[in-house]
Amino acid sequence: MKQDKFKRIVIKFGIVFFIVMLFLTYFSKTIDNLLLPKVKISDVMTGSLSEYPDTMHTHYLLPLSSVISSEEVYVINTLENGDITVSSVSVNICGSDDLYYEVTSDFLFSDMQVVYMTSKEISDGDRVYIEEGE
Amino acid sequence: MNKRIISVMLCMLILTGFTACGNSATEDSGSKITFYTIKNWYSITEGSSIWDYNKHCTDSDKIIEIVEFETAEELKNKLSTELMSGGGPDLISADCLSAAGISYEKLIEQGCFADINEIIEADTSQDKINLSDYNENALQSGVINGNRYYIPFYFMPNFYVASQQDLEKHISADTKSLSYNDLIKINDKINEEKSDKVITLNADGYLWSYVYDNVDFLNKTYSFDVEFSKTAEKLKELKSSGNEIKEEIFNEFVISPYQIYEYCAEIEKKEETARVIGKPSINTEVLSAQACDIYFINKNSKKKQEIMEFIKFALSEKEQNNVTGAEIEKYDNTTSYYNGSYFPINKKSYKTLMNNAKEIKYLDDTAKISNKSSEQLENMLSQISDYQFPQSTNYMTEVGSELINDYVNGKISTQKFTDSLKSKTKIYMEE
Amino acid sequence: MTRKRKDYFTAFLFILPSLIGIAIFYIVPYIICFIKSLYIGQNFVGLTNYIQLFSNNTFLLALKNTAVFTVIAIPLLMVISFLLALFLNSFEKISSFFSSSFLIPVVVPIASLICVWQVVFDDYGAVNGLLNTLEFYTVEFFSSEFSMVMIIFIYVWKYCGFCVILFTAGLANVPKSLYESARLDGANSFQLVTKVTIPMITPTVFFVFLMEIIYSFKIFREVFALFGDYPNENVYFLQNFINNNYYNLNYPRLSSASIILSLFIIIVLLVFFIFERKHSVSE
Amino acid sequence: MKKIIKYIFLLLITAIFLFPVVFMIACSFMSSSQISEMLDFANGEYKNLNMIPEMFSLEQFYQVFFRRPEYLLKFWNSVIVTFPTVIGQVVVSSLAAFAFAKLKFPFRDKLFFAYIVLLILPLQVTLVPNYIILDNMDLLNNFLAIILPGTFSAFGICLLRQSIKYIPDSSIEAARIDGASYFKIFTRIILPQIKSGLVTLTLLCFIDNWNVVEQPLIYFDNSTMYPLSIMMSEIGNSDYGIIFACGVMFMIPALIIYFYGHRDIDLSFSDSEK
Repeated sequence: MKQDKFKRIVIKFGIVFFIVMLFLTYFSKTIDNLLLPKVKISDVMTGSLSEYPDTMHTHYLLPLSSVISSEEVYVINTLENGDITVSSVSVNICGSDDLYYEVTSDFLFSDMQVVYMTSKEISDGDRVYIEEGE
Repeated sequence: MNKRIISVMLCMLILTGFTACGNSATEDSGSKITFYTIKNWYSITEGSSIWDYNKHCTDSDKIIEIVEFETAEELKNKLSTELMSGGGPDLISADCLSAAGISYEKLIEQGCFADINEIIEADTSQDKINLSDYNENALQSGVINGNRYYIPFYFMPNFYVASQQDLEKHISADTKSLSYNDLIKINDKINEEKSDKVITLNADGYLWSYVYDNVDFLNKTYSFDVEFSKTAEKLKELKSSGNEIKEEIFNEFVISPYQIYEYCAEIEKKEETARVIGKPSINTEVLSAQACDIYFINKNSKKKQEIMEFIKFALSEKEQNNVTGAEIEKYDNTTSYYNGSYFPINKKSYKTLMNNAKEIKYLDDTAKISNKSSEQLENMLSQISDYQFPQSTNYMTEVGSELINDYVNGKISTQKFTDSLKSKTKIYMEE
Repeated sequence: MTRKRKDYFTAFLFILPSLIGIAIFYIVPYIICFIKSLYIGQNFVGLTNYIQLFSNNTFLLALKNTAVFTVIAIPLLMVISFLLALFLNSFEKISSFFSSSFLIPVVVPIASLICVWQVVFDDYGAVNGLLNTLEFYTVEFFSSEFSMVMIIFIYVWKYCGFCVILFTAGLANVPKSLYESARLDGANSFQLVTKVTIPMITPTVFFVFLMEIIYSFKIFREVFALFGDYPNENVYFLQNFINNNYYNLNYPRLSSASIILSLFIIIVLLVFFIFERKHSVSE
Repeated sequence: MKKIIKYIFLLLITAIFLFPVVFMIACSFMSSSQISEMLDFANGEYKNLNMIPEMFSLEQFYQVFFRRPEYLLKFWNSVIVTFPTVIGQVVVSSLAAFAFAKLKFPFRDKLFFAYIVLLILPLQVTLVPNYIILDNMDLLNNFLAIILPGTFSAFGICLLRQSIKYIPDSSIEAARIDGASYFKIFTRIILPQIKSGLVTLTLLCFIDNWNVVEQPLIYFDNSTMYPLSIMMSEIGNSDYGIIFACGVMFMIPALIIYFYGHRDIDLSFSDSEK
């Protein structure tokens, strides 16, 4: 009668709840990373395209696709709780060829990594998921 | 029906079997001295007495075995349960206790710690500790109702350094130590004159130390009288006006003689006379200092003599010279923390430290300290009679901090602030 | 073996598992605690701990507050849940949703409840907002005598559901015939309740009372969460005293205070046991 | 007319009881910024109990499930701690309660009185001695350190004794006459009749052990073994943003048991079999 039907529903709901929790425990990290924008990164290389580089400030070579809106680049930084976020750094371009831009910037350092390809629109301070491999 | 009961029993057994094989065997502590602390807490990091002792120790089973805990909460629970059930670590440091939120004055009251005098008498080795070659007043701070519970390794004087020109307008020349009212007077004058100077940047720290000074934890007295609430009200408004970076009158970050002389050299460079003065306190007649690097010995520890080796090492002239940087040739204020901090208890190294501090040059080897300032400091140091416990006990975190925050944010009135301070302190004291 | 002896043996067998467990985890600790309360450190001091305790006015304050809470909250909860049970009983057909919805408060986790109570009872909370619109002065629930009122409200709110269910069950056991006979000789509804219902449900009353005492010690999780270790003085309970001494590692004082607390309970229970024995119909 | 007033009064009372739960569930759908704004009391103006989220968002649940994986890990710690305790307590208590209620043996009432006193003892009393005992049994840092004391608590016995008492002695005597052993009586007659009492005990015992805080803090060393309830109290004073979502998730298992047996709970203490 009505009472038993209700009890059976509750038991089913209980079992489903525990299975969902098990599933979530197992997959929570992967789901979290799936939801994040996937980015590809490359290390910042110092160097210059022209033969006689001006030694006043260091020149960096960045992949063409990494420079967005003509003077902004996204750089990776990892917070202490392990989250990986991007922050925008302003650069001024002083030359380019078909592969690289030659830029100078006082916020850029050679041990940084720059984002050159992203699956979704990213803005300053967003969390991202770094995809390995070229 | 029976089947269900048996099946329930079975699954109980399986579960117990599954959990019982969990990792549990804590290996027995053997002969090493045990010491509990929080992960990379400064009392075990590079340059601390324990670190030096472990490096100095030749045979390996004499070193201090450090057990690190993830959070203060874990340390607190482990420490309190073990101490109460008669176990616990052999060596217990005061700052670990205050980090864990256990007030050591209550532990002392219950006799959890061993009396060091007894251990010294029982010590038969020839390099027995001779208490007379250490600063008597400082040692006296460790003696509580007749028992010596700790020997402080170092102390920090409660001094400020300021230029006489700033102070003479407000305070007479012969006041040895500031009172809270002096502080308020100076602050009011500064605001009137719109001068670009400010007492100190963390002005709301004074309310904390004022509340703390009004409570005497050992003989359980406290006085939150009408005078207290008047001063507390003014101290509340002491916030530094505006947030532009202003120059501080008082340099309060005073840990070693080198730092004091560095400040004096800076003042003397501006052709002003430097003045060393006691920090604001209730009883302005007495100059005080803070005993630091305090270690207690667990009463039920079976390794008391081994711990004495550690204490002898920490009090030895070589170690005290090394920590206080008594023999450094050049003072560099960026690395002052490692090769020149605290004042030593050991009389010999105290002498070498003070002489060395007089000789060497400051402000990147450009200025020597004037005799007038060095005599002034040495005279003040000799007058220190009250060596206090380090500031933080459980009282401030449990009772004081919440009330002060509400008071400073204006959530409660002064009357309510003093009343609840009185009632909560009464409960805390008599518990 | 005589049949009686065999009965004792089987009864003993039934009790055995719980007896062993209770012995290891409750009786032995209680004895250790009692022994420890006679010692300070390693030396036997006899009753000095207890004498010291009674001269310590924080302990007396705590005892007073606990007594005030027990004397007010437990009968109040008893009366409210009894009236609610009667009220529910007066409905002929009632969906079980209502009677069991009272049990929901027990299920709610404490951590989120604390936020709810803060929103309701804080100096700037909803209640004070209401009071202000009606021009009353704001009631400081967190730092005045009203904090006791607040705790009693939380206690009643949380455990009323369970007591109502116990009482409805007790009321259901009262045979209908008694009501008819009482109504026949002209008892109005009030006399009906006092003369018939109350005497019939004394065993339930005792059980509800027992449950209320057990739960009155569980309420302290909320008190700690709301007020912290050092509440203002009119809400400083014996549990706070014991807990703070636990953190001050003062085991002699902690154990002697707990022994006195358990004596306090034993006396109250004894009174009720005798009361129940005298009045109980069955048995 | 009188009937309507009664119903209104009933609705009012149910509202008072259900308000915190509903408020909590409503808040768990609010954005965490709205929550922290609601819970900060320094800005002076009075709080109203609006339950309508400005911006309905599952942000809190997203935070709880995907940004803090340790929440889920600790959920399973709680399950490991609570389920054996509840099963153990039901089994042990039903056996003992049957003996206390129906079987005659010397010192029965005195022993039961002792059980009740031990049950009401404040936790701090037994915490330190238990620590010593568990240390000797080498059970520290092991889930059993909480399961065993929980299983043998006297709470279940005193609850089930009450519901067993309502079973008429006649049925037991009858079974006794035709030679059934006490164990058979227990399993055949007693257990089916106190099914609702067992459900009530399961619910109450589950809630008690699901919210356990003090014991794990003392008996466990590493924090990876801590159950969910400790994390709940930590969340309480750290980030308010997800407190309500955590609360709702924390409550669901208990609600499942409650909804399963809420009809039984009503009958658990009465003998009339509806």
